Amino acid sequence: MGFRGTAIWSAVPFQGRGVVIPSPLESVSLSVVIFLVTAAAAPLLKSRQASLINIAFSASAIASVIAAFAGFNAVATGAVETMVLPVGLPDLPFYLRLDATSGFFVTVTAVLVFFVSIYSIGYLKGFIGHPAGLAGQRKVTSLAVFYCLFVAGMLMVVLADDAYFFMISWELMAAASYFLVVFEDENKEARRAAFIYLLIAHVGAILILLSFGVMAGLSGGFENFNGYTFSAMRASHIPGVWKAAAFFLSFFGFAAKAGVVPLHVWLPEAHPVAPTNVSALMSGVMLKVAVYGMVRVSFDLLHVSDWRMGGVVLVMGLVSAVMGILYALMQVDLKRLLAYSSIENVGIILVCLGLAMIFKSFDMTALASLSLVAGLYHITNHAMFKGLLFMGAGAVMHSTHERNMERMGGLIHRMPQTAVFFLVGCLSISALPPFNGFVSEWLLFQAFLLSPSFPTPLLNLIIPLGAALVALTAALSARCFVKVFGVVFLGRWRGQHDTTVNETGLEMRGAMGFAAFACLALGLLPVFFIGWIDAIPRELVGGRVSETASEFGWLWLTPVAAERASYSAPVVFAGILAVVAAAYLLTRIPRAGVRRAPVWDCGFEKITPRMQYNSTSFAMPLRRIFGFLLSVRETVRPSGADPAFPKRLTYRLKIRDRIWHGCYMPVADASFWIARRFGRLQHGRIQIYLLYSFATLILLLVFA
Amino acid sequence: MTIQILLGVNIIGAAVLAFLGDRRLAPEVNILCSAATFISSVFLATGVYVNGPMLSGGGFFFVDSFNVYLAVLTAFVSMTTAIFSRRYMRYERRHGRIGRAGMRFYHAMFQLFIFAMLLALLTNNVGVLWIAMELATLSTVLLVSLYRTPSAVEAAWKYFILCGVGIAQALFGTVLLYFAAERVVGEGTGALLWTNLNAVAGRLEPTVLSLAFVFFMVGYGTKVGLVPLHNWLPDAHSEGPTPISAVLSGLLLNVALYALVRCKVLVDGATGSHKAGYIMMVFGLVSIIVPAFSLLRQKDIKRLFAYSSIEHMGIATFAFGLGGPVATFGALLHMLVHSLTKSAIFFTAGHASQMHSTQDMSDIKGLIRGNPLVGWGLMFGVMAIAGMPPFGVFTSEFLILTAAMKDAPFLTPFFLLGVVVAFAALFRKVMPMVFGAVPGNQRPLRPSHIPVIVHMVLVLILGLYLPLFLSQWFHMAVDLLQ
Amino acid sequence: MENGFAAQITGVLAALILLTAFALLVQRRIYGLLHIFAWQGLFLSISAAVVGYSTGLRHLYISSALTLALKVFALPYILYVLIHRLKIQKEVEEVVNIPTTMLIGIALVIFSYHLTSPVRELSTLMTRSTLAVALATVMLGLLMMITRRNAVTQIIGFLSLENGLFFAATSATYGMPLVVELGVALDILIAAFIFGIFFFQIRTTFDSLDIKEMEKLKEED
Amino acid sequence: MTGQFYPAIIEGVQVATVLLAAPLLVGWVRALKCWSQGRSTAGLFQPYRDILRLFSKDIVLAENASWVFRAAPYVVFGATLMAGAIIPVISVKAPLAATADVIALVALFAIARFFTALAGMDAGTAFGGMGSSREMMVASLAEPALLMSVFTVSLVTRSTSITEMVRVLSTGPFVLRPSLAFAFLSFAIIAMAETGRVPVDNPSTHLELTMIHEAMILEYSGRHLALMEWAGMMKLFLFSSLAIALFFPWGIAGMGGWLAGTAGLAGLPAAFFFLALKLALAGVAIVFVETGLAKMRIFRVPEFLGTAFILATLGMLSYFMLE
Repeated sequence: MGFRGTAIWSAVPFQGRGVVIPSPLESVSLSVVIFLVTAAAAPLLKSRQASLINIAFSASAIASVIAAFAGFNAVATGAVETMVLPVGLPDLPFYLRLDATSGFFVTVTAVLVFFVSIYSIGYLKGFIGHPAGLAGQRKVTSLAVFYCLFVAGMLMVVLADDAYFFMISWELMAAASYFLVVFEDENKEARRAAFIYLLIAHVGAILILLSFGVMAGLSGGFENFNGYTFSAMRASHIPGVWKAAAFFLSFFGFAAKAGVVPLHVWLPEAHPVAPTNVSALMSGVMLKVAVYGMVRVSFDLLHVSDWRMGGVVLVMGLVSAVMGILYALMQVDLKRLLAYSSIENVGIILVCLGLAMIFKSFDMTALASLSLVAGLYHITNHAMFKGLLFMGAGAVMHSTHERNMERMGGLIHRMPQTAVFFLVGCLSISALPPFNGFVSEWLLFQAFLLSPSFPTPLLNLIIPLGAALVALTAALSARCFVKVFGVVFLGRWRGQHDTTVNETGLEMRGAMGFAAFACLALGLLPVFFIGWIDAIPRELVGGRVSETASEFGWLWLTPVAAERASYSAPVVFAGILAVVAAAYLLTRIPRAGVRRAPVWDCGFEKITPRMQYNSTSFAMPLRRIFGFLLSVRETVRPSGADPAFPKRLTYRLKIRDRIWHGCYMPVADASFWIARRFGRLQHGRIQIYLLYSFATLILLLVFA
Repeated sequence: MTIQILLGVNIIGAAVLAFLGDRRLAPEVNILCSAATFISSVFLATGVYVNGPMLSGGGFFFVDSFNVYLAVLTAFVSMTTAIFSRRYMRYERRHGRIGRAGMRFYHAMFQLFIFAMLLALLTNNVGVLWIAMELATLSTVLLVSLYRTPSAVEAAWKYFILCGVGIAQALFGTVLLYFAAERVVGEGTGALLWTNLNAVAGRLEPTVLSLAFVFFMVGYGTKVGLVPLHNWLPDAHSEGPTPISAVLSGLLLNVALYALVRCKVLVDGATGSHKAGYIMMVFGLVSIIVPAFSLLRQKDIKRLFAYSSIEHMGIATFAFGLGGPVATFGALLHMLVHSLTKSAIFFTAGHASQMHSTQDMSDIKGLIRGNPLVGWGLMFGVMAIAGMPPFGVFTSEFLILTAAMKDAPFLTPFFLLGVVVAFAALFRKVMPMVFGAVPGNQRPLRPSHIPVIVHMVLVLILGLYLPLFLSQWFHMAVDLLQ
Repeated sequence: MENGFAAQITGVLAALILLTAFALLVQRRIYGLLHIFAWQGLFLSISAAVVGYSTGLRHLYISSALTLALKVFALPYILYVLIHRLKIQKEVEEVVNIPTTMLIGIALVIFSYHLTSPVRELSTLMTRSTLAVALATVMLGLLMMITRRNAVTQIIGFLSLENGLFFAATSATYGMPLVVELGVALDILIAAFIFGIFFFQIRTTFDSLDIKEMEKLKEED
Repeated sequence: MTGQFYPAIIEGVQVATVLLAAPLLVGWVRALKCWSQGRSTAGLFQPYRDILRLFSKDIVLAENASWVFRAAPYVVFGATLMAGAIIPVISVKAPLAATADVIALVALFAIARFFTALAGMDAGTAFGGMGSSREMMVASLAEPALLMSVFTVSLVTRSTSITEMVRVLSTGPFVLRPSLAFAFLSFAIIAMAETGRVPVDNPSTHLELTMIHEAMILEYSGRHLALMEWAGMMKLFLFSSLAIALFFPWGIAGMGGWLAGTAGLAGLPAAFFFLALKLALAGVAIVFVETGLAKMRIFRVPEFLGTAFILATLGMLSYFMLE
């Protein structure tokens, strides 16, 4: 009952040089306040949409810069700051805490929000300036409001240090993103997607809440509200069974939000229908906030110490990774594809976390911190390249008004800069050096390979298999993004109508450029990054990677020891560049000419763009191979008098999510069945109702 | 003295309004009376806050932290409902759904109903409590059938019979309670006063009291709308005029639950066991699950929210049954926020059905575009009632669920099932109504803003910040109910 | 009059009340129901007076008088007038056939006896054994409401249920405090008034008082 | 004095070897094949002549080709050569070997493939797309199998750095390891697939519909084609060298073993000798397989590669279970 109505500001003074600089936590709070104020003020500019967009998103960009710097400092210093706000329940005010872990997530979130906010300025102008007809002119007020609330919610989740504030922020994030998903509300598909999203998010939230219930009940008891603070949970020792209960409740709760298979079904529905800047944020950072929850609960609050928990996380991660990328390969909707790919990447992150838990449970802190660092690295990377890819997809949609890849093609000629940025995204997500995706995957493989034999035979079987599946996932994702880039940007335009497709505006290109640059920088300078996040593994698993990682200077990444493994992205990059330059110059010497000619048509002279390989045909071999995992229905129906010489062929392909039909539809059907049964209880006859009341009375009298 | 004024205003108001009838200023007078009630209830609350629990009227009235907040809530919601009904009922009158007599009757009975509820809350006498509850039923029965449509008459008849029978059981329970108390306290009015009964609860005969509790449970449980005694509730809510649905859902259920909880405290004191709590938990759980599934099948907008009320009363009942400081705190808060939210929802639902001249949800569409206040009001109301933060309902459900996880972990899956199904059902039904383009059958309407906005803002505030006085009352009430 | 004798009289009256309760279950004709109901009220009134006399509690006389006025004269008369004016069918239809109803009724009586037996042990009042009868009357009233289809018969069932409650109040506890008694009486009066209005409303809306018409509001398809 | 330049010299020699010897290996394989089939050969040096001729030819670009198409040959060539600088072909003392371990090596090949596949799609023909699709299918199965098989070796050697793996394997006591046997079998299968040899692909086919790799580079001509072809030859050379390094490392210079113990330049001649010997044998093995097997139907390839994947995983499992 200590903090009745008064704020206690116990901020650690930041090392300011002379001038008073707000501490990181204060800065992040300031940024949250800016977001909230922007959200509140946005409706005032309702009638002036253009200035609304400029002001609201500039404010978001500024706020995110503040948050990013603060988060960066918090991670770099590794200091822990706390704050208590005088709101909430009187005995349970809002506790805020910024440590290295939350600082890291603040930074990742804020950086991507910064990019996306800049992008949004250009992107949303398309909504208001657009001639009615294609997308229709529409007000973006609600989008601006909920965008700011959404970001504020994410930052608050990361800052929260008690169960109540955490849940409020968590659901604020969910609710705001729900409204963003349903932004195009006249679209039935959008409503359906938003509904599924909100429902699964809410189920997840309740599971998390129950997990907090377990932890709070066992740490502080329910004689008062003190048990709800994270510090109480952190300090308490929870007995085995309850610990497992709390862990699994929270894990599945967060997994629902992170889009882990089989709780992923909302994700490929919600991402495509949301405005693209929102999908970029949802995919890029919202899923990471869910991962943050897992990290916070399992490493920090529960001190997970049973390898089986890590094993479950690992296996779920593997399943998500493989299923996610397989489904991604089958998609023709660009944003849906990216959404499935997010499922895959979350899977990889979970694999890292699962490994970290397993290592930690066997007290192998060095390896645990290596896997954790791999996971955190991948979180950052995925935020950057998935944000970039979504922004690129948005740019493409913005110009072509198409989501279906089967009607795109050859955009590299019309949108050259976007194509370059998108290519960088594709290279990064395909884990190709020297871009960032490769570094995290490399670290993960190191963690897998350096794993010594565990005392449990089961783990010894799972670990190699896991490595194999991660390798498969990486290869498939390269394939997937060859398809995306090839079909969308290369080849010739497949569209029905010949639209004038132009390069997008400066803001959008700028944002994509920033993100692409971030991808490259993260890929080239991993040592700095690992040094920066050094405090997190120390805080969570009690080990560190940075010392060995930077043993040979910034150029060489040696996570464990030089003789175990080393990787130098700058040298690889420079080497390839040098060879390319040399080859380019040397091959010029013979001075051979260049001329253009029609493509080789094999003697068939009526080649049309529709004969190009498209997304569906590109994915066909894999549909054959992995078809048993998916639910594929493929029919070819010839029409015409003679079946041997059909006039036209109708090809129909339907790929459905097995999990949706196997797990979700039965539940929905069962609910309606039960509802019908319950409905039958209510006959409408008053005698029956009286009988119920009579029977209840008798029953109670008999048993009570 | 405040209490007498508080109750007197309503009685006089009822008389004046019966006299005024359908005159021009009748709605304003109605608002005025309710506002006066509210102001005096605030005075009463301040008094209680400063001086602690008080007895008044020669021990006839008793105000403590448990009932004072409910009294203020009742007065407050009745005031906002009166404000809402000004525009709403005028619209109904203009469109010929009710006549002159109907208006006269509506206003008079509204005040009488508020009087009955305040009396039930403030009285110290178990018998008078019963009388007030019965009066509350009787005053609203004919309001439910105000439109005189066949379904309205049917709904009112069911309401009358089922609640009449239910409340009769409660009277039997009261008799049994008196029977037990008389032997300890002595004959006369004293044996029916809470204050006396609480003091001697430990000495009351346990067998009699557990028998009495069964009758209280069935009796007041019917009025709370607990499954399977709930069958009157959806009918009455959907067929009556919206202001009446709002106060039935927002206030009457609370008052009935209040009566039940008061009885439970006595029974717990006498038996020394947690049996009453278990009974309430079972009733609560069943009342969470069954209506949650029923929500899936609703077609009528007001019926939908009536079922949601049952569900929420189930949650509160469950929490009271669970006991323990956090759960009880949560239950008290839940009664407060549910009543604010649900009445706001009924306000918007009423306007929505006026805009489309139907209560059939499949014909209601495009509310946000058609009328942002109604649309967003309904949307946020549903979010709040479905338990999304940062609204107050979440706060209470948060406390209740976490406490349940500790004390009754094996019941939480059922709880969870109900809450999730209800959530899904509500959004499934509401999303097509609020979103989308404006349909052709929609008529423009000037909604009554203030009540909706005020309620939603309060619920929002309660989700983020619980005022000190309120939490102190809750803590005191929790101590009282332990 | 000594207590023993009063107790005997109360016992006899209790038996008569139980009998009338059964008679209400059995009776097919609507006027017959009214008569039986009036008789039940009369027994109730007498028993209140007897208890009042033997214990010297004055307010029981008031209760007794109220019962006499309301339940023996006013309510049967109002109902009679309504039935007459609304031209209600004279035969009563029941949902369950009468022998079955009787059997259930007897089971209920045994159940009530069983339930109240621990209470009876406790009681020192002379009327202690009547609590079982009161409870049985309440339950039989409820049973009657469940088994009848007509609005009027349901109301009679309801009123007989109230009689049982009143009997419990007077016999088990020597009457509730006066405020409560008066309040209850007032409520019953208002209720009677309301069901009067209802009969007219139902009649004008549905052209009959058969509550079969009123089964439209339901959840079943 | 000059000792500090040794590494640079070794690196230079190695890169030059990869560049220059790769066509020779291809020529050797082709010649062997002809001999085995009783045909007359074009000589061991025909690949050099091909490449040189292509360099001097004009380029015919597809109308629709973008810069991706034109950049791809250079990137492919660069990535492959970079790989050549990393694999210890003749010596483990090459300084660039530390820039990338075996995982990064696989990724370097992946870059080359990524760009080839993109280039295949750039022209906008059905063949190019088909080639890319098939190539990526093969790769997406081969790449994980490849990783698994090298992982087995790295589990044995407790390192992913190739030089370290070579050092451990060749200096340690000779132990018969079932895991390495599995890994080698798997590696062999994958190498066939990755380098586009029969039974997965036929490098000398002229029927578009059966092509995989060739279909992708169908539109290339002139120096672009030369670079692509050269990179392909280097790839064969490098996979052979990698197999040698991982499974038969004896004789590679610079690790102080009994064969080529000298650390400096002195060890190189012996290393060259051993390399030539082993590559010649590898060529014989390739020809044996290619003449003995027919090209598979495209949808049999997954089964073939699946076998490799299973073998590699078995190798890993057997490491944990048996060793």
